[in-house]
Amino acid sequence: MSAPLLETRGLSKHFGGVHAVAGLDLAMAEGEVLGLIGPNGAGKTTVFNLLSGFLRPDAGAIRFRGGSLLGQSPHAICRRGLARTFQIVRPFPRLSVLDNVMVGALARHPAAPRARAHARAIVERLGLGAKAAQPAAGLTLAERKRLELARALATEPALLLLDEVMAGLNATEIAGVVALIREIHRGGVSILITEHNMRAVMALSHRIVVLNFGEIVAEGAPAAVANHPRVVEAYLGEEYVAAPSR
Amino acid sequence: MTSSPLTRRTFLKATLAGGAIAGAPRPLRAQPKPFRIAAVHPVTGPLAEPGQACRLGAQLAVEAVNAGGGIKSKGGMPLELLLGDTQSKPENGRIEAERLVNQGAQMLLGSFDSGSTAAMVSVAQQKRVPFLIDIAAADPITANVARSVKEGQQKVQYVYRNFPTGSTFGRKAVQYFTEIFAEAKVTPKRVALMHCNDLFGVNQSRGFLAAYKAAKPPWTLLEDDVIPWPEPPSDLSTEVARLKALKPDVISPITRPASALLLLPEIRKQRIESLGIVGPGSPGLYEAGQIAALKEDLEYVMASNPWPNFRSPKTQRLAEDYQKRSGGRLFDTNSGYSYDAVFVIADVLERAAKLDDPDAIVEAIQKTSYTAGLMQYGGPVHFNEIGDNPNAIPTMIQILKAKPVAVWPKDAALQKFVFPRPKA
Amino acid sequence: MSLLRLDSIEAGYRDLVAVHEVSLQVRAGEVVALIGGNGAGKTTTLRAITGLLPVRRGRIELDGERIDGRAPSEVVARGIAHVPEGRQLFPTLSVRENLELGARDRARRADALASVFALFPRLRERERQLAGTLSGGEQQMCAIGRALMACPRLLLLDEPSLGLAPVMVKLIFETLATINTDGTTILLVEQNVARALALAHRAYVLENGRIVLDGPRAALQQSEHVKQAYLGL
Amino acid sequence: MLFGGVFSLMAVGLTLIFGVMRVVNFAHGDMMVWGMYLAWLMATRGGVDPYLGFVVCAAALFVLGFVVQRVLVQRIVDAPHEMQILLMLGVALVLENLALLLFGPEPQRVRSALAQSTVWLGPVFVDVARLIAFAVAVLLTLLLSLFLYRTDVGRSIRAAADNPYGALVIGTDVRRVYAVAFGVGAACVGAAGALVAPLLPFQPPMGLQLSVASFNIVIIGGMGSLLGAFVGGLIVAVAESLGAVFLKPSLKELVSFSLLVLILLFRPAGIFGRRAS
Amino acid sequence: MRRVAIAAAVALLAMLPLVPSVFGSYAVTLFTLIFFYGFLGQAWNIVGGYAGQLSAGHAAFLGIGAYTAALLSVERGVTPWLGMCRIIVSNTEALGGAVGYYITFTGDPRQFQFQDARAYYYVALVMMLAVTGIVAWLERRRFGVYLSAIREDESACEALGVNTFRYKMLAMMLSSFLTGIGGAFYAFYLFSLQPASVFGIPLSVEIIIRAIVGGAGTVLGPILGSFILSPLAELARYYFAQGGWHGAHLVVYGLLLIAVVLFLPEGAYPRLARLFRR
Repeated sequence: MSAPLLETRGLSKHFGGVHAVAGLDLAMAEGEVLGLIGPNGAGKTTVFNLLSGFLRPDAGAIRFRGGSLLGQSPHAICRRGLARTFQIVRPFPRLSVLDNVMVGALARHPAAPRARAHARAIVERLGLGAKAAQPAAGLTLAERKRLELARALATEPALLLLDEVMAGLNATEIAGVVALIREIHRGGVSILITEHNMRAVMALSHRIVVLNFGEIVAEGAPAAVANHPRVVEAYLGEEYVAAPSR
Repeated sequence: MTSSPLTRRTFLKATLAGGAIAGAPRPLRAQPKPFRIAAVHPVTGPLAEPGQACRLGAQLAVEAVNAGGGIKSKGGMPLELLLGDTQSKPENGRIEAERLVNQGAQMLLGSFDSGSTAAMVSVAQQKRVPFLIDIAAADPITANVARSVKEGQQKVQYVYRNFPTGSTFGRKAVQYFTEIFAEAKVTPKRVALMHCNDLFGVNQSRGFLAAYKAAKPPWTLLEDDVIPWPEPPSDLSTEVARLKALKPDVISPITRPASALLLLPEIRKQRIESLGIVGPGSPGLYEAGQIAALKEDLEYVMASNPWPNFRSPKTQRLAEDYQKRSGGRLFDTNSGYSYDAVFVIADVLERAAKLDDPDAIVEAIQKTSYTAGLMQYGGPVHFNEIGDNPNAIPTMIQILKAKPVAVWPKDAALQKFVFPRPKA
Repeated sequence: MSLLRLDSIEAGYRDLVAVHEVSLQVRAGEVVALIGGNGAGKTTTLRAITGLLPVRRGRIELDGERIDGRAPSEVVARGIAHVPEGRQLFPTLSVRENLELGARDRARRADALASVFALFPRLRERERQLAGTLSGGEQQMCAIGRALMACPRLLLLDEPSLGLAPVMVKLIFETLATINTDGTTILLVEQNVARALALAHRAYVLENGRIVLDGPRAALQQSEHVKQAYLGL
Repeated sequence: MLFGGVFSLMAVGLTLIFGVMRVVNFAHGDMMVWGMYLAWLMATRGGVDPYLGFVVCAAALFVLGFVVQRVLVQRIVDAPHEMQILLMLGVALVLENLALLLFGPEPQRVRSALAQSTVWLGPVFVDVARLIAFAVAVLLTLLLSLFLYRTDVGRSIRAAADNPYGALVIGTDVRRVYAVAFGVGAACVGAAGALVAPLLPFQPPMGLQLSVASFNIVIIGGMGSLLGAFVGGLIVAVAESLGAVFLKPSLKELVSFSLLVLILLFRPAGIFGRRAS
Repeated sequence: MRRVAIAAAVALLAMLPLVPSVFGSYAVTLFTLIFFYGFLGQAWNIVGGYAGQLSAGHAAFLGIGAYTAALLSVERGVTPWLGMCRIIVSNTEALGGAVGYYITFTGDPRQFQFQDARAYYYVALVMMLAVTGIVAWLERRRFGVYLSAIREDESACEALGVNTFRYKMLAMMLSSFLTGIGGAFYAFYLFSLQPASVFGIPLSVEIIIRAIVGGAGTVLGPILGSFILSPLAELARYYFAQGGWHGAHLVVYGLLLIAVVLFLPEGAYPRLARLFRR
């Protein structure tokens, strides 16, 4: 196997006395879809914040495309090709949908007209074309989730971190997002996804890492992980619950 | 307290009436059209107090001129004041001057603080409207215009000032200090200068220091230990403690009314022994309200200020009138100089060949030699090549038995000064 | 007669109509569940009942008395207590202060507090602790306790299981059953459909702001539509 | 240093209003000036010593604050932040110039028999008036915290400050709570005004300066934190007098300004502030 | 329609150059100050409106600009035209001791002084239009989009590759630079400079309230605000400043300000834009 796309070694972060992430070793190959699951408070969002530069790890290393991400600011990490979405969607409410996506596009296309054209293409591709000129504040939750995806995608990432993009969506909407993620993956983007909707994450991921109390408790192919006793214990058989964490 | 709300109401009524008289056209007899003067003063904002005094002074003067038959050489033409408010902000000096000129003002009068006065200068020069500065001390206001006329950039100077300049203040104060100390047969070795750290206080203290350096008098100013305070202050105890450490023979403060209310009681409380308090000239040390509030703390305090000539019965009569109309305020520097300015304008108009030509008015201004002023002058009001009145000078006044009294120079004195201050 | 009756109400935010012609009834002593996906209008319906959102059309009656158009303070005074989504506690106030703020009636406050502590012994242990420092489950207890302090006739609950560990969800739902047995009527909004249906006597299914299905618990548990859309089966 | 108590009281009023309504009361200083003038009116017309009269001043300012909130601020609670600032600036302008119209421009000072005397405490002598002002201000701040922590209304105010939506949901009449909170904040600054009226000469235009001083303290102490405002007031007063002793007196104001800049650089949420999450 | 609104505004602006030939010099002065405040409001708008960073210390930049231009001119004979371009280089050493400068009135255009007050009118107009043009241009460019996004959500911006610190800094620099230019104009229009008036908080307030009344973060907001508030101030002064009721006109102005806020709680421009959209 060639050098991994993303690799963490001994990644640790604690808040006060709580070890949110404890010595995490994670590796992802180019083109992979990796599912990161675990019960609430397992440390998934902290991992995302560490990878994307919003938090500084207490210890450990992060390497991405052969270079270290330690000490890099979020915007620099984004420019290196690692984009993320937020669990609680954060659109720019008073900006139009197109301008929202354009903020992402400008990272690759400094000239406004080109960025706008690029943003428009992505908006169309994600099915938000009809709403392009509307302020983002007026979108439904499902549309906001798509917008969140569109913005991240517009930065043309090599790796996309998706934080609970399906939380709060109904079955039809979830199906739509799953299809969309598949399509994005086909376009050559590697994906790291956390999700409470087991069916979706099992269906999407090539490999799954289960996190509990900041540590990896299981790792492997979706089917194998689903039957792992420690995973069943952690989830208490609540696999059909689509409740988002807080 | 003299200005309780009740008398305030009468004051308001009085000024309102004054405004109406001065402001309304008078259709009574077949009089000629009134000559309109724009009177711009800071009647709101931080400088509202002196600004309102200036306005009332000017209003009383206009009433007096009109009651005396107006401008006789122009068929009894009355004067009319158009009132402007700078709100203590320079840019309003300009826009108010413009507005009033637009409403028909043919001359400008104003405006107490040097910033808005300078802003009015541009209106005067650009629109050719003669401007008599009643109060504003900064030297460059007139000097800069005079220079540009001299260098040929401007044809005519439209700006004149009947008020002591900053440098005059300093020079005269040092002179009076020297004379009074000589008369009292003392030579203080430690005169401590204190001042409010605003534009006025800084300029005033600089003028005083410069004049001291130039005059080299026998007494000694503690030049390296000048004590400033932020204006308005919330507490002067540390400043006064520093003063006490200097062991001053004479305390020489440059105050504003608000800071004087803090400074003098603090000096008493900290029990600083000195020959007396003699200021180089500032407000806060003589006003009726200040005397009422400070009482014995202000007794024997001296300050070198422009001052009305109370030996003249005319001044006394007007001062009484002013006190009634203002709800108990004293006729002093601000009301007095604005009052005189209107009379100087009346004198100018009397002599001007014609009134529809600003240059003719300017010509008359330049030939002024007016002697009937209510203020204490060093000679007739006239204007030198810079446009200033060299005879506009301060007088040393002292609070004696809760009344401000002129005590120096000798020919202006109503009483002999008391210095050193008697021990309580 | 029903305790609460919604008669084709319409409510929403600015340009957006979130619920259309929703009609439902809650009889005294019942537990009624309102289920549906996110954005279906469940929270909006609850907010409209409490007066937190204006009702644009239709009417809401409590015990035959019209309550739409009234301020939340009046609605609460009439006997409806609302446990909002996300708990909405006062994080820098103590647990006890949070609870006491829920009381409408000073005279009955001590009794109410005692019964809430009896229901949630955990809250008594944490009485002096700041609400912001509680765990998620404890916060949910505190929020329910705060609502019970008003001694309501009708308790509205918005997603009480949200973000809680399964053990805690179980505990909360057991307590809700007790509360109902003690005589408080409950209208429950819940995404954890299985749990909700296990507790409720009847349920309404809301989709895109409209009621699409309603009936007794058993009927909905058997419904193919519900199974597919919400139970993940 | 002894001004610290009054500084604290003034800042506590501001931080209370901000903490509850997220409205920056730009008319705070002008409300204080009105407190001073009311004390002056009572002293000159009724012979009431300001150390008693402050109660009336506080009550009057409570009404003013209550009305301002009910009639004006309540209408634009949902408008952008800057519009609220604008509104309060309008209120400040009206208050300042009404004072000018009614009371005239001269600096005033209330004479209290107490303001004249001093006592010696060891090596330093202390103004009795300042000592009283300090003591009363600290007492009032304590009373305020008793009010906020021990009464139902006070608890509602803290609850609404903590989570307005939560307060609404449990049936609190949030509008009334807001008006009471604004009133209490105004009452604090009114009392502060009355307490310093014998110490500090006042004029109508002083309001802005006092507002800015309050903002500095509140930012240093932490926006919305009562303890922060209280301690901030003391810190600023101490820093200013220390600055005056060790630096040129003219730099006194620079001291609190530098303190502000330092705080903004190193603890942007203030000493006792919590970062907004 | 947004376009209609802009077209109407442009048409109105196009008429402005004609003002001096139609109206008297009072109107010219009034408009000059409206333009001046429109200019400063627009400069503030970049940081305060678009980037959402409320900056009350703006007057400090105006002050530094004005002082530098004046000092260069008064003490070194450097033309303010040049001074305007190098304002950003502040002369702190000279500033420290400065307590008020008075500028010699020369009427020499090379000294940025004009015998004819109309010249200031055109300079102020051009300044206002130029800065508005710059802002309108930037609004559709990367810079403008980034600033608006920063106002809405800073950390979301970071996640999308925006160096928020850098753009806030750039906005601040541009805004300060423009404000400094305003300062130079101020000094040579009013012929004097004093720290108390130039550096004061009241001036910051004057600048900011206009932009807010018009609508912060919109292209035409600051100008609209200036056109609304300056005439209101003049009206209040015209009708209420005579007679003995000192301060009555400011009470009235304060009440007008309150009324404006209550009736236009989002600012004038958004309301106007909606009117046109209907």
